[in-house]
Amino acid sequence: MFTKILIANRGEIAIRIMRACKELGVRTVAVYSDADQNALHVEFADEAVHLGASAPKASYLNVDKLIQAALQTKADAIHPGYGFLSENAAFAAAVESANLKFIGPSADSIRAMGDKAESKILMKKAGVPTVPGFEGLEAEAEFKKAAQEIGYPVLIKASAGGGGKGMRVVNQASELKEALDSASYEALNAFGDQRLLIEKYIAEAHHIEIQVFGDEHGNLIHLFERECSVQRRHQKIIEETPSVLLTPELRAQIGAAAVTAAKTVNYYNAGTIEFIFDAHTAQYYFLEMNTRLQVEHPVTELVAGIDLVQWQIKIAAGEKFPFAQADFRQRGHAIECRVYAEDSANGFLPSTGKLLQYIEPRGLGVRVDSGFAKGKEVTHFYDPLLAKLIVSAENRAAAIQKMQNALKEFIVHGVTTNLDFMQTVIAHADFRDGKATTNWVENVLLAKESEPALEHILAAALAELTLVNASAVRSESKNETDPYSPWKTPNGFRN
Amino acid sequence: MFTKILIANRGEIAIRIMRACKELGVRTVAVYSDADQNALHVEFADEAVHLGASAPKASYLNVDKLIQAALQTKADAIHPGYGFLSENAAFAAAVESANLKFIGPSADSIRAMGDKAESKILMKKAGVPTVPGFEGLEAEAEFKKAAQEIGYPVLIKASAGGGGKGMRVVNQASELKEALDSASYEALNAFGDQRLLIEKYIAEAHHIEIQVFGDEHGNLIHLFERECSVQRRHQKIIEETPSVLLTPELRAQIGAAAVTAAKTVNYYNAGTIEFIFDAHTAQYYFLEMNTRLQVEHPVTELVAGIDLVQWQIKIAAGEKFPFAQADFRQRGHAIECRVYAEDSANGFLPSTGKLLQYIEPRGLGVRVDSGFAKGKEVTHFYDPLLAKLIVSAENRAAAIQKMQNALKEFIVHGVTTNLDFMQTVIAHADFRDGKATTNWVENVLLAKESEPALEHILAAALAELTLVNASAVRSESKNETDPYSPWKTPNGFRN
Amino acid sequence: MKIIFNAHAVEINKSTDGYLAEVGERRYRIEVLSVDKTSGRMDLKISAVGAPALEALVQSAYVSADGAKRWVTINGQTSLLTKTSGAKQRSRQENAGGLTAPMPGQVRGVAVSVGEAVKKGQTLLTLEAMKMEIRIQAAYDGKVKSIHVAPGQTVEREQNLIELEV
Amino acid sequence: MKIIFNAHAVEINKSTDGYLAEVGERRYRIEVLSVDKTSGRMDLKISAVGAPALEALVQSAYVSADGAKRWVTINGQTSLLTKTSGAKQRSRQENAGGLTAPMPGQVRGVAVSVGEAVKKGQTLLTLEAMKMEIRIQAAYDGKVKSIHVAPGQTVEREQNLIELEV
Repeated sequence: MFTKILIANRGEIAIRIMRACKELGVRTVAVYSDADQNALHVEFADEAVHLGASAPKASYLNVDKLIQAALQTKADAIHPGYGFLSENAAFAAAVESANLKFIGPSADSIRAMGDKAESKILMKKAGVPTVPGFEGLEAEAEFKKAAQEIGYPVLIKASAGGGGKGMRVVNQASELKEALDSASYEALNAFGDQRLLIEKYIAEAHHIEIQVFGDEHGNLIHLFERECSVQRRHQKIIEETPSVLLTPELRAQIGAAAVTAAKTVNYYNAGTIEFIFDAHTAQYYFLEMNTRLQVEHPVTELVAGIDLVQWQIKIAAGEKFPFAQADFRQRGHAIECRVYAEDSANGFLPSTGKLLQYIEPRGLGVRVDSGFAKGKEVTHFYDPLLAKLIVSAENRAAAIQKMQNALKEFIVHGVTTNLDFMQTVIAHADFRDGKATTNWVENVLLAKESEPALEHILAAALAELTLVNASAVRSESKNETDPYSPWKTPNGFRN
Repeated sequence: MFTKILIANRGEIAIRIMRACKELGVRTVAVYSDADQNALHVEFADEAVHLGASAPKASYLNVDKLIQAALQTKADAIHPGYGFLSENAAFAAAVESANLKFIGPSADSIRAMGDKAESKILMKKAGVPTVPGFEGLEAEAEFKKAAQEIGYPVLIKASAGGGGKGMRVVNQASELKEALDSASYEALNAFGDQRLLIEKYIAEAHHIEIQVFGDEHGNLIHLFERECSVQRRHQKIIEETPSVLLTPELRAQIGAAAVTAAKTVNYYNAGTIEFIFDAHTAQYYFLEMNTRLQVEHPVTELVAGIDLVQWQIKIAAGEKFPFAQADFRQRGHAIECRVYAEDSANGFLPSTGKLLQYIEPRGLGVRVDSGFAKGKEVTHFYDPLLAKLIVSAENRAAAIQKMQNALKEFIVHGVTTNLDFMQTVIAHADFRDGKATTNWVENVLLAKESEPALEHILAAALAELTLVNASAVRSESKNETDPYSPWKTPNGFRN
Repeated sequence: MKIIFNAHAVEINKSTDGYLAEVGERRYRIEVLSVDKTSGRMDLKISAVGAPALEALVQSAYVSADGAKRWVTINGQTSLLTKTSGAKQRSRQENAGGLTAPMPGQVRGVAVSVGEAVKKGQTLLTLEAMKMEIRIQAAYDGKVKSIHVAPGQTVEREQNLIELEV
Repeated sequence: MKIIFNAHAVEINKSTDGYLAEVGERRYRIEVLSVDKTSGRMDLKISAVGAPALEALVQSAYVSADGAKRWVTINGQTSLLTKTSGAKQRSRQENAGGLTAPMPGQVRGVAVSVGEAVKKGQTLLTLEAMKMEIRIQAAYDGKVKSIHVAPGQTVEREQNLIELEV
């Protein structure tokens, strides 16, 4: 086992990984940027190294500084978390070159799955279902012919892409040229690579993904599915497992396809095969592989009964994964809501500020993976994810009810969050019926700015008298020791 | 389903039950004594009724006031929790007489299992193994003859007893008379009933209990064992499941014995059959039945995958329990530590005070069922239980490691707790090896008062400069808005 | 005591058995069960004066203050109110055309200069926050009157970025 | 600045790169990485002066104050320290004989009266707290000199209950 691991990430996932380290008796090194000097993940680590300025390029994306920090603190491994450099093959290779262990798959696996077009070709060869379409086309005429063969509507996608950039839905031939031009321009700008691929557009698509896990000794199994169809701005906000769309037979089939996909690139450690699922035809198509731990890994942990992060570390340290496919079965139902600092009624735009209040829900089956606490600052430099609220219960109905209560119990003041919005989503008949497709939020559920309720106005008014301007109370208590606060001086001082 | 439930209890269990109610869409009524006016369970409820003075007799044990409170708030059921009136057959009967539903077994079941001697006779008849011994003896000579037959050492126990009162270990015939005299005197004082029973004394005893659960339609199954051998003052402090002492065959046997025991008294709702387990002979003996939810029910919930309190409520509302024995299997390992406000180094005597700091551990597999929060007062009127820290993991070793970390993360200032002591227990080789018997803590592990470590003294000294007496900072910040606290006036004001 | 939040004026005063509040023509009785300054939590019973007495449930309100801002959460619903002097608030509509920042963030680039003629829909500058890029576009044909920000600069939500004139 | 906790005197002063503390004949350098008054948390690096430089790990200390009492938790170990003037503390041993309360609680009953002769081991009064009953017994043969509490009264830990004289 490692003696010390550097976590090349921030926020909730850095803390999640550090907990796993502590439980394995491994010491932890945090890294931080200027903006994160007082961040929770820095407090949580055994030691912390400052990387640089707040912009990711100067800190969390700076390969040299990260490796330097690991060497300097005598760490023997680096866990990349998700995002940032987690799917960067060059980073994985650089880590290994520095005689450090990269906690994740091999650089070759990352590279093989990193390109949408190339990975799709690989999967076709391996017999994994892919969306009907073509890769490697260049001329407009080629695309036109392909589109006709596939049948409209078609989807144009950046080969190197992600996050919806360079992606266009084309409904008829007359729209094709403009779509190709603008998509390749956007792809070039975003990824430095203008290659495009074309495929059938699946309108009522569900996003279903399979967690795979393997060791470096050739063992690899899947840990069932996650349904992640509830998205906004092409980003997941709610994930769950099991999916109501899968029968046991379909689950076994798609699971086997995921294992095949992963084995094709000699995959080890934690990974996820994403599929597009067409609920009308019950067809599934390989979309891409995420060659890292996913944000939504907790729902799998709760339903499959495994600590994925601990196993990531153990596998990286050379241990065998001792389980066979038959050792796992799904128990109960788990749902994750991503608590974002964003204004759902204002186009889901980010919200920043200091957390004036932060109270997490608790109780049986309620898990909060959080990167923040009261008094911490949410800045505009990074992802708006404050925390992940994950619930598990005996079945889906009970999990929905538990999530509804937990969302209500979660109190965040100082930034606008999507906590209210997610209550609406969770309570919606479409969600309950498993009908939410990947464009459902933006098509059906756009939140509107609402007038504050009467009791909110009354409570605020009352607070002026009881909390803010209670001058009699204030002068009375002025020289008393405050019984609730450990220290008499105002808070917020930092040495 | 009920529309409103009154919870006739306080602290963590009241909140645990209220969460279950909220998840079932049932409204909740808290009750409270003078001392509990600001208690967390009062804040957590939809409404709250004041019962009376702080002494339990005037409040939480006052049958009339409780039923009056339920009628007045139009509740349709009462959940008794554990302790207080939960195993009081007269209370259960009075609740039903008032046309309210008692969420628990029938008054008859409670009565039948309430007397140690009578329940033992019942169990013998039903073929459930009991400790070799005799009930219903009166004359000293009868006891003497019985003791010879059983073989010394023997145990004298109050028939109506509990909590170690009226209990004596007798090693030889010459000690018998004095033991009988003092035990019957103590039993008379404590329970108003001087009857005694005599049985074989099992020196190296483990406490293993089986959770049973049934509905009012005749379905009843068990949900596996809990090992609760780590005790002090005859009170459990650590419970876990599975027990390392049971083989699958033994588990099935003892589970079946528990189901037989419960069915003998037509049991429904949640109940627990306690057994004495002799690790040398692998023999198990019926000890008593707890006709209520147990403090340690969470470990069963985590390993069996069931919400016992929700099912208690659903069963009481008339629902069928839809599961068969084969539907459940144990997954992983769970451990509970009872966090008590007590001084382990001072004979485990209670500690009281206001909670100056209270930070709970978090993370995957960490559950805290708590009755307290920062600023709340721990009074001498009730049980010293602050919270239950429950962890679950893939196996026992991982659960122990997780508990060790969670205990370290749990910070309580203002009262002395057993958090430090439990770290010693959990780390002890005897505990790791499953060798802790019911008298292990008092025989092996008595905590000693230790000198504060150097870094504690240095940190306290430093705090005088940075936190307490940082006068420069204080005056500087005097007129600033405190960025961490929502209001400018001192805390602690109550309207 | 008169307090105005957003456009809502509340007259609130202590009464014998709690507080009496007036909003518009309606009056409400508020019973305060507890106030906890540590958490900013108040347990309240609110009932309309004159209305038949309902079974008043306790509502737990969490309130946080930050300058004139008030964050209020009741039963899982959170509102952000702004305490005002009562003068008519500048409506967000008046700033349509995207000339103020729709989110806090950093100015990535400024694509125009003062005096430059711009077309409706033309990108004037780009903002970035939390991995999101937003283009601030001209709402009408016109000329850049002034530019208030520079690339790299951090801006607050609704901060003025650029002024156009027709 | 000299501070005394229990029987431990600490001389602590700000130095150029943190703080310098003296306990007995040993000296320690303390680097303060952060102080958070909300939680009473300090992140520290402590190293012995003169000792070879170790790989100093950050220790997180939570400190709470209540009058002269200081609660300190570091790495899951909690100490209760009492800030004193430095005068020799009254040892708990001096009160052996059970004449002070071993725990906070309520006086259940007083079994003796002033002037009464008592035997060693005789129960003088009973205390109750959190479902526990404790009997306060005479540590030696003697006479009740004074009784400071009455049944029903709440007492603090180490509060005087009864005085005996030989």
